[in-house]
Amino acid sequence: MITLLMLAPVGLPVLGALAYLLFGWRPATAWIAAGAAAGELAAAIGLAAVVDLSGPQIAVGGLARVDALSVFMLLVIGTVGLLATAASPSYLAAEIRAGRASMRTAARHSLLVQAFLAAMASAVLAADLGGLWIAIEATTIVTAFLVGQRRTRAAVEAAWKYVVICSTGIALALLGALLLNYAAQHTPVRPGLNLVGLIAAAHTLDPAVTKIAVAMLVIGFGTKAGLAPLHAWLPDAHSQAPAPVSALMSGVLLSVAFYAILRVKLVADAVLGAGFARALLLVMALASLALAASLLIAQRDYKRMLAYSSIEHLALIATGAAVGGPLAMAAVLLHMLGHGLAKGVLFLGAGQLSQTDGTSRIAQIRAVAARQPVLAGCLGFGVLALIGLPPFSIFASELGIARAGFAAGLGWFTAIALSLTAVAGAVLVIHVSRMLLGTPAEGPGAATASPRLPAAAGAVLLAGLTLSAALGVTAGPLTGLLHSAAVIAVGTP
Amino acid sequence: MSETTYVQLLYLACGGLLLTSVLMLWRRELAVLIRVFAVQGFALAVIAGLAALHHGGIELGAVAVGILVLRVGILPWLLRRAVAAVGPASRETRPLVNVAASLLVAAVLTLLAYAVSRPLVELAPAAATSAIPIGVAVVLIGFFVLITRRRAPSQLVGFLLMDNGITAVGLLTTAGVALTVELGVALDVLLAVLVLQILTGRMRETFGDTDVAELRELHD
Amino acid sequence: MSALGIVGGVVQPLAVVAGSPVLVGMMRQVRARLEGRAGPGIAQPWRDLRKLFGKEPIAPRGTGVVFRAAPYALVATTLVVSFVAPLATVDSPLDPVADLFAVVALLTAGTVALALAGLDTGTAFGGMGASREMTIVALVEPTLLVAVFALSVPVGSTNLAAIVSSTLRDPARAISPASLLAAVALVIVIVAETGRLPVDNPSTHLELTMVHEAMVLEYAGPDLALVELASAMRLGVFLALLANLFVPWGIATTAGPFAVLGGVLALAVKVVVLGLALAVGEVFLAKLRLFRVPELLAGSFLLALLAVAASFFLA
Amino acid sequence: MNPTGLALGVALVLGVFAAVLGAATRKHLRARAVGAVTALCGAAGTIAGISAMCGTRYYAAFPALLPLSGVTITVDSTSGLFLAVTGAVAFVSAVYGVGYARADANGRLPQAVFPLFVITMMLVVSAGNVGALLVCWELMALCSLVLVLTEHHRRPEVARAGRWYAVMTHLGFVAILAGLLVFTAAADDDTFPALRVAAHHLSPTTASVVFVATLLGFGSKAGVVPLHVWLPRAHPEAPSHVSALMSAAMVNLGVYGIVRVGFDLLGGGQRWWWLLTLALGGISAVYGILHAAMSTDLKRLLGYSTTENMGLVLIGLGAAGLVADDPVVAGLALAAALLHMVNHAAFKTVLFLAAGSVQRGAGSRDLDALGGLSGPMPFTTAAFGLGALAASALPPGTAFVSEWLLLQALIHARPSAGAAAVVMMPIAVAAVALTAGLAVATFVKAFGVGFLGRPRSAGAAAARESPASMTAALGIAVAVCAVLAVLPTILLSQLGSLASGLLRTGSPAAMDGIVVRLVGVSGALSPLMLAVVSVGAALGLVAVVRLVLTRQARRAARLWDCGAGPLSARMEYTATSFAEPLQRVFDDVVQPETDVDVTHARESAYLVEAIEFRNRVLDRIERWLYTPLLRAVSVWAAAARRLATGSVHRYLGYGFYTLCGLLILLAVTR
Amino acid sequence: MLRLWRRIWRIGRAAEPAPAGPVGDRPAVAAGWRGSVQVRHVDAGSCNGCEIEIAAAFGPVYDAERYGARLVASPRHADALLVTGPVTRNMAEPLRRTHDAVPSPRVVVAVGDCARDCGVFASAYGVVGPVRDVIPVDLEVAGCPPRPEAITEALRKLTGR
Repeated sequence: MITLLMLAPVGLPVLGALAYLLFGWRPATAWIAAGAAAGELAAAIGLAAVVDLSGPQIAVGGLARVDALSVFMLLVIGTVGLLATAASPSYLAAEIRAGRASMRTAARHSLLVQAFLAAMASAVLAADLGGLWIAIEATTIVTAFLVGQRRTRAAVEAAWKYVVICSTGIALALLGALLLNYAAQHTPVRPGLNLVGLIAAAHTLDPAVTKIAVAMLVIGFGTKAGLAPLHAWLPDAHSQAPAPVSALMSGVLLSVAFYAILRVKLVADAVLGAGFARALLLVMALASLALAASLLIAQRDYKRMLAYSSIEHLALIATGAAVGGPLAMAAVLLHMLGHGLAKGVLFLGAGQLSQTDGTSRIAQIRAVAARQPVLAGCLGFGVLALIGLPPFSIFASELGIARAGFAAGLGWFTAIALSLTAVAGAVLVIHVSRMLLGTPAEGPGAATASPRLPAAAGAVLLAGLTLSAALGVTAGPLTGLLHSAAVIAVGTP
Repeated sequence: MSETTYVQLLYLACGGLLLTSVLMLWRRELAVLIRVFAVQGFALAVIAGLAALHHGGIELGAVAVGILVLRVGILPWLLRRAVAAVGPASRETRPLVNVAASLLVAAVLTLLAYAVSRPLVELAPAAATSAIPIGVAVVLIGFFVLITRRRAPSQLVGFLLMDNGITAVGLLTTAGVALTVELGVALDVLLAVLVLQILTGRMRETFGDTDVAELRELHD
Repeated sequence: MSALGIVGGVVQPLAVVAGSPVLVGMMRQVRARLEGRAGPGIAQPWRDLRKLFGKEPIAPRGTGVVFRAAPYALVATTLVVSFVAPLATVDSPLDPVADLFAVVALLTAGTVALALAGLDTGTAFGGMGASREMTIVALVEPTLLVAVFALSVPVGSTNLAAIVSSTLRDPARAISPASLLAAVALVIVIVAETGRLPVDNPSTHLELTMVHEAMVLEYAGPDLALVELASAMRLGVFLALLANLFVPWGIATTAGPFAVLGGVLALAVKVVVLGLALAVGEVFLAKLRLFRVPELLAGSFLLALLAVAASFFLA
Repeated sequence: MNPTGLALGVALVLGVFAAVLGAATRKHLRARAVGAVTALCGAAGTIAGISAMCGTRYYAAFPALLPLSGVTITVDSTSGLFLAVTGAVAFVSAVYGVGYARADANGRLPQAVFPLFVITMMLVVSAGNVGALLVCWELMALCSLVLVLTEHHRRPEVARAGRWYAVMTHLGFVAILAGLLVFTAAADDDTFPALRVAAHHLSPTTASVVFVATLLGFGSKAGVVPLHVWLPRAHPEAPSHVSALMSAAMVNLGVYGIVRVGFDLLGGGQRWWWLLTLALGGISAVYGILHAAMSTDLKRLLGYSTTENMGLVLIGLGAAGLVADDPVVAGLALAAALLHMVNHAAFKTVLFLAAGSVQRGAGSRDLDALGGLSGPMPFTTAAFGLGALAASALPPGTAFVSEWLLLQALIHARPSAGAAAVVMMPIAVAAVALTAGLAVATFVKAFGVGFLGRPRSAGAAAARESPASMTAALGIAVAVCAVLAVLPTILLSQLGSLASGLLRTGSPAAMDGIVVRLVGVSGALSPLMLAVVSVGAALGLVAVVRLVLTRQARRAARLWDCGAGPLSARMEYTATSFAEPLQRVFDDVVQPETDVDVTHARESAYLVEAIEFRNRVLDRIERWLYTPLLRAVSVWAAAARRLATGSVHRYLGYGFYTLCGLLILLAVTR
Repeated sequence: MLRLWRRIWRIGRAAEPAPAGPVGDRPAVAAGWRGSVQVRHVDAGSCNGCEIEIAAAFGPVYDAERYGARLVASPRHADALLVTGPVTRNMAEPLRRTHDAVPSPRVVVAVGDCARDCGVFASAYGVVGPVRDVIPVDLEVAGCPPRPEAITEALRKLTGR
C-alpha cells in the first residue's frame, strides 16, 4: 500500500506520458496531464497523512524514502504541477490556433511535461544522493526540448545555454557526490550515498574531503536552483519556454534543486558544523540577490523579469537556509510553496499576455488593466504576492526568514538581503505598473477587441492567488507538516 | 597481475588521461579532437579494467565494458556525426584563448588540482587514490575547454572531458558507486550528449552555423 | 473674574474705540505740522467716520458674504482684544482668553478677514492687496509669536496679565537684553502689521504701491467706516500692548475709580507718546519697495529669535 | 468579550461585509450599500476606540493566523485614540463616498477595497505583536495603493503617483521591518509585553538602531521630509474620500508607530533620538507649508499641508522625549502633539472632502481655474472656509488650541532640559511660528482664490453643489471640527491621561469643561470663551451698525473697474500670482524654475509677437536627493547589464572562476 | 536726518493763514458732512493745467486738508468728484461709471472752464461736451486754470469749514 502510494507520484505522470505517446494530443487527452498532476497531489496528501501518523517510510528496496520534508516538496510539486497542467490545454490550444505549434508539438509537450513531473517527484523521493542527482539531471534533459519547443533562434539558443550550463553545473555536483561517497566509503558503516546513513555516520566522515564535496555539491545543485555563479541559464530558459513549463521550472524545479541543497546541507552541518554551509550559502545568496536586483532595474522583457525574480527568491530561500533553525526552515519551506504559487500564476498570466499582445517587451505593453481587467488583476496581485505583500503567504515566509535571520545574529546579512529584496520588489512594481496601468492607446490596432481570458486559465490563476492568500492567512492543516518538515530540515544538532 | 604492474599500468593510463586532455587543448581540428577523445575513453576503460582486475569485482568489469562501449564507441560516433554535418569551414575550433595561453592555464589548473586533492589522497593513501588529482585536473581542464571553445561540438567535447574526469575520480576513489547509480549516471550523460547533439543540429538549421559565441540574442 | 477685570472690560473697549481715531488724527496732525501744513485737527478722523456712517452702503456685484462680513470681523476681533487685554487695568474680565498668543492670533484673524474680502471682490487690486498683505502677515506673525515667546519665557506664562504684573514686580526685567531685543522686533512688526511707513503708506493714492488700501478699494460708507475705525483701533491696541509689555507702570491694579482713571490716563499718555514717535519717524522715512520689506521683517525675526535665545541663555 | 472587543469585532465584520457588498452588488446599489455599511463600521470603530480610551482594554490571541508568527490583538488606550480617529474619519468619508464614489470610483475593486482599507487601519493600531503589526501595516499599504490607482485609466499622473507611493511605502516597510525585528531578536517573543521587558536590557546601540529604523519607516508614512515625496503625489491623485482617509487617518498611523515604539515599547530612550525627531518635525513643518504656499493644485496643497502638520506633531513628540525628565512638560508636549493630530484629522477631512466636492462640481482642482464657488456651492464653500480657518491655526479654529498647547510646552521646557534643548527650543518655536504664518497665507490663498472672487474657467462658472450625502458628510465633519475647536477640553483630559500613561507620569492638564488649565505650570486658555466673545462682539457690532448707525439700504453697483470696460476673470489674481511675492521671498529655498519664451514677429527681431512665461516650483529635496539617486540607480542598472551579455562562455566562466577561487580557498585554508 | 530736522525747524509753518469762510450756497447734499469730505479727482480730458492747481490746493501753502477735504484713491471712498477738462468721447462712459461708483449722497465739482463749457476745446471732434452734459454737476469752479484759492473755496463749501 505504502509502496503504491510512494510510486504513484512518479508512476501517474509516467502513465500520463505513455498515454500521450500512444494517443497524441487531442481534446480527449488534453486533460490527462492535469489528471495525473491531480493524482500526484492526491498521493502527496495521502503520503502526508501516512508520514504524519507513522513517520518516515522506505520503499522500492531502499531506493525511495519519504519523510515530512520530501512530502512537503511533493505537495509543492503537485500543487504547482496541477496549476500548470490545468492551464496547459487552453495555452496549447491558443498556440495551435496561432500556428506556433502543431498537434504533434502539443503531444510532445504534454509527454515531456509528464516526464518532467515524474523526474521531479523521483528527485524528492530518492533515498540517496545518487538517485537525487540522476533525477535532477533527468529534469534538464527532459526540459531541454520544452525550452526549445518553438525552434526559433532564441529558443534554440536558450535551450543550448540551458543544457550546457546546467549539465556543467550538475557535473560538478556529481563530482561532489563521488567525493562524498569516497569519504563515506572510509567510515566503519559505509553508508554509501544514503541520505539518512550519511547523517548517521557524520562523525566518522573525513571533514576535509566532505568540505570539498559539499562545496561542489552546493555549487552544482545551486546551478539548477538558479543561484549565482551558474545562474545565467535561468532568464534565457524561462523566457523562452512555453508558459506552463516556465511556471513549472520556476515554481518547482528550482525548489526541488534547492531541496537537494537542503539535504546536502544536513550532511554538511552534521560533519562540519553549521558554519561552512552557512557561509557558502550566504555568499551565493547575497551574490544572487545583488545580481537579480541589479539586473531587474533596467529589465526590458517581462518574462526575463520574472526569471530574475525567481533568482531573487531562491536567493532569499538560500538566505533562510543559511540562517537555519526551525523558524527559518519552516519559512523556507513555506516560501517555496508561496513562490511556486505566485510565480506559477505570474508565468501563466505572462503567457496569456504574450499570446494576446504578441510581445514580451515591457515597453510595448500598456493599459492591460483597461483591456483585460481579470488578467491584469491576476498579474497585479500576483506581483504584489511575489514582492511579499500580505495576505499572500510570501509575506509570512519572508517575515519568518527575516525574523530568524535577526535572531540568529546575522542581522547585517539579513538587512542587506532585505534591502536588496526591497529594491527588487520596488522595481517589479514599477515595471508591472507600467504594463498594467494607463489609458489604452487610441488609433490603429486599438480597435481590435482584446481576446477574453479563457475561463479555465482564469480559474487557474484565481485559484493560485486564492491559495496563496489563504496560506498567508493561515497555514491550517499544513501547520503540522510544515513544522515536522522544518525539524527534519534543521537536522539534529 | 603483480602489484607493480598494476600500479605502472594505472599510472600509464592516468598519464594518458592527462596527456589527452592537454592534447585537446592543443589541437584545433575537430576530427583530431574526437580521435583524442576516443583515446581518452580507452584510457578510462583501462583504469576501470585495472580496478576490476585488482579488486576482482564483476560489477567493475561491467563498468569497464560499459565505458569502452560508451566512450570509445558511441560518444565519438555521435560527435563525428555532429562534426560531419557541419560544413568543412567550421571543422576547426577557434579558441577564445590562444593555444599557448591555454596550455599554460592547463598547467596551473593541474597544480591547483594537486593542491586541492591533498585531503583526498590523505584519506586513504594508495596507488589509485594518489592519481585522483589527475581526475580533478581533467575536470578543471574540461571546464576550461567549455569556456574557451567557440564551436558547439568542441564545447560538447569539453563537457565530455569534464565527465571523463569525474568518471576517473569515481574509479580512482576505488569506491564503486552502486551499479544502478552508475548506470543512471551513464545514461544521463549519454542523454545529455544526445540532447546537445540534436540542439547542435537545430542550431545549424536556425543559425546556419555552430559558433556558440554567436548565441548572443538573449541578453539584458 | 475680578471686579477690576470687569471694570477693565468695560472701560478699555470704550477707551480704544473713542481714543483710536483721535490717536490717528493726532498722528496726522503731527505729520502735517512737520510738513509745514496746518492740518485738519485731531478730531478729523471722527468727522470722517461720522460722515461715512451716514452714507449709503454699496454691494458691488459679484461679492459675497465674506466681503460684507469682513469689516465686522475686523472690528470685532480688535474689540475682543481691547476687552480682554490688560491695557488700562491689569486684570482681565476673561483671564483664559487674555493670552498673548490668542491676542496675536485674533488680530491676525482680522487681517485674514480683510484679505479674504479683497480676494472676494475679484478685482486685480483686491487680489494684489491681499497677496501683499498675506506675504507680510506670513512674515509678521512668526516674528510676533517668537517675540511673545521671548517675553513669556522669563515669566513662564503667556498670560498677558501675568507678564504685565511680573514686569511691575520686577522692573529690571524691562531693560533686560531679551526684553530690549524683543521690543525692537515688536516695534518693527507692529509698524508692518498696522500698515505704516516704511512698509505701507496709508495715504497713498497710487494703486500699484498699495497694500492695505488696495484691499479696501471697494468698501464704501459704513463698511469703510468700520474698516477705518478698525485700523485705527488696531494701531491703538498694538501700541497699547507694546507699551504695557515693556512699560506697564501706571496701569490700574485696583478697582477704585481713581486707579482706573489713572490707568486710562497712563494708557493714553503712553500710547500718545508712542504714536507721536511713530508719526515723527514716518516723516523721516520713505516707503520701502515691497520686495525689500521681507529683509526688514527677516531682520526683526532674527531680533526676536535672538531675544528668545537671550532669554534662554541669560535667564 | 468586553465592549471594546465587541465593538471592534462588529467593526471588522461590518468592514468585511461592506467589502463583499462592494464586490457583489450591482452598480447602482453599490455606492449606497458600501457607503452605509462602511459608515457603520467606522462608527463601531469609533465606539471601540472611545471605550478603549475610557480604560476598557481588550486582548485576544489568534495563534493560527499568519503562519509562523501568529496574531495578537491588544487594544489599549493608545490604540483607542487612533482607533477612534480612524473610525470617525472613516465614518465621514464613507457617508461622503455614497455620493462621491457613485460618479467617480464605483468600480468593483475600489468599492470592495475601501472598507478593507478602513479595517486594516483599525487593525494596525490594534495589533499586539510585531507580526500582526507588520501584516496589517502592509495590508493597509496594499489597500491604499489599490485605491490610489482607482483613476489610473483617466490620468497618467495617477500611475506615476502610485509608483512613487508603492516604492516609498515598500522601502519604508523594510525599514520598519528591520527595526522591529532587531528589537524582536532581543525579546522572548514578538508580543508587545515581551518587547517592553526586552527594552530594559537592550544595548544603547541596538535601541538606537531600532528607533532610527522605525522612525524612518513610520516617518515616511507620516510624510516627513525628506521621505515625503510620495505624499503630495499620491494624496491628490486618489479619489477624494480616499484622500481624506489617507491624509486624515493613515498618516496618523506613522505617528502611532513612533509613539508606540519610541515611548511605549522602548520607554523613552536617548535624548538624541528626540532631537532627531524634533529636527525632522521642524524641517517637515516649514518645508511642507512652504510648498503648500506655492502649490496651485488644491489637493497637492492639502497634501503638503499634511506634511506640515505631521511635522508639528513630530515637534511635539520630539519635545516630549527631549524633556522626559520633566514629566509635566513632557506630558504637555505629548498631549499637544496628540491633540494636534486629532485636530489635523478633523480639519483635513473637511478640507479634502470639500476639495473633492469642488473637483466634482467644478471639474478641476487647479486653483488657477477655480473661483466664484461661494454662490453655486455655498455648503462646500462654507465647509472649506471653516476647515481653512482651522488649518491656519487662527482662533477660533481647531489647530489654534493644539498649537497653543505645543508652544506652552516649548515655553516651559527650559528649566529641566539640557543644553541641547536650550538650543533646540528656540529653533522649534521659530519653526512653529514660521509655519503658523505661512499657513495663514496658504489657506487664505486656497480659500480666497479657490472659492471667492469670480470664476476663472467655464467649469467653475458652471459649478453645482454636491448631492446631499456629500454635503451631509461635510456637515458632520465641520461639526466635529467646531466641537474640537471650542471644547477641546472634552478630549484633552483623555489625551492627558494617555500621555501620562505613556510617559508614566501625572496628568498635564486639568479641565473644568470650558477652560484648559495646565497643571504644574501656569497657563490657561478657553477656546469656548474666546469663540463666544468673538462671535458676540461681531453680532453686537452688526446690531449696533445696522440698527443705530446706518439706516440706508445697500445699493448694488458694478465693481470699481477704474471706469474702463468690464473686468474679466483673467484680470483676477490667480493662485500663482498670489503666491509670487512669497515665492520671491523664499527664492533661495524653493528655487523656482522660470522660462521665458519670446516669439519675435517675422518682420523684425525688435517686434515681439508673443511672450510665454512659465514658472514651476519643483520640490527641491526631490531634485537634490532623489534625482541623483535615481540617476545613480540607472547607472548601476546599465553597468549591471554587462553581467548578462548573452555569451555562454562568459556565463560558464562565472562558474569556472568561482570554482577555481573556491578550490584555492579550500586548499589554502584547510 | 539731522539736516531734515533743521530744515523743518527753520521753515516752520508754510501754510498761509486761512482766509475767511466761503461765500455762496453750499450744495444741500453736503449738509450732513460737517467738516469732512473725501474727494476723487477725475481727469475727463484736461490739459493738466487744472491738475497742477489742484495739487497746489492740497499742497502746504493752501493746505485744503485743513478744512477736512482729502483726496482718496477710490470713488467708493469719495463724497465728491473733482472733474477737470472737457469730457472726451473716451472718458464719457468712464465718467458716468465713476459717478455711479460713488455712494450717495455725492456731489460733482466741475473744475476749470473746460469742465464748465469745454473752453477752447468747445465743439472739437473728440469732445462730448461739458461735464454737466454727462453727469449732474453741483458746483463749478471757473478759471483756466482756476486759482488754488478758488478750488479751496469750492472745497470749503462742501466741508462747511
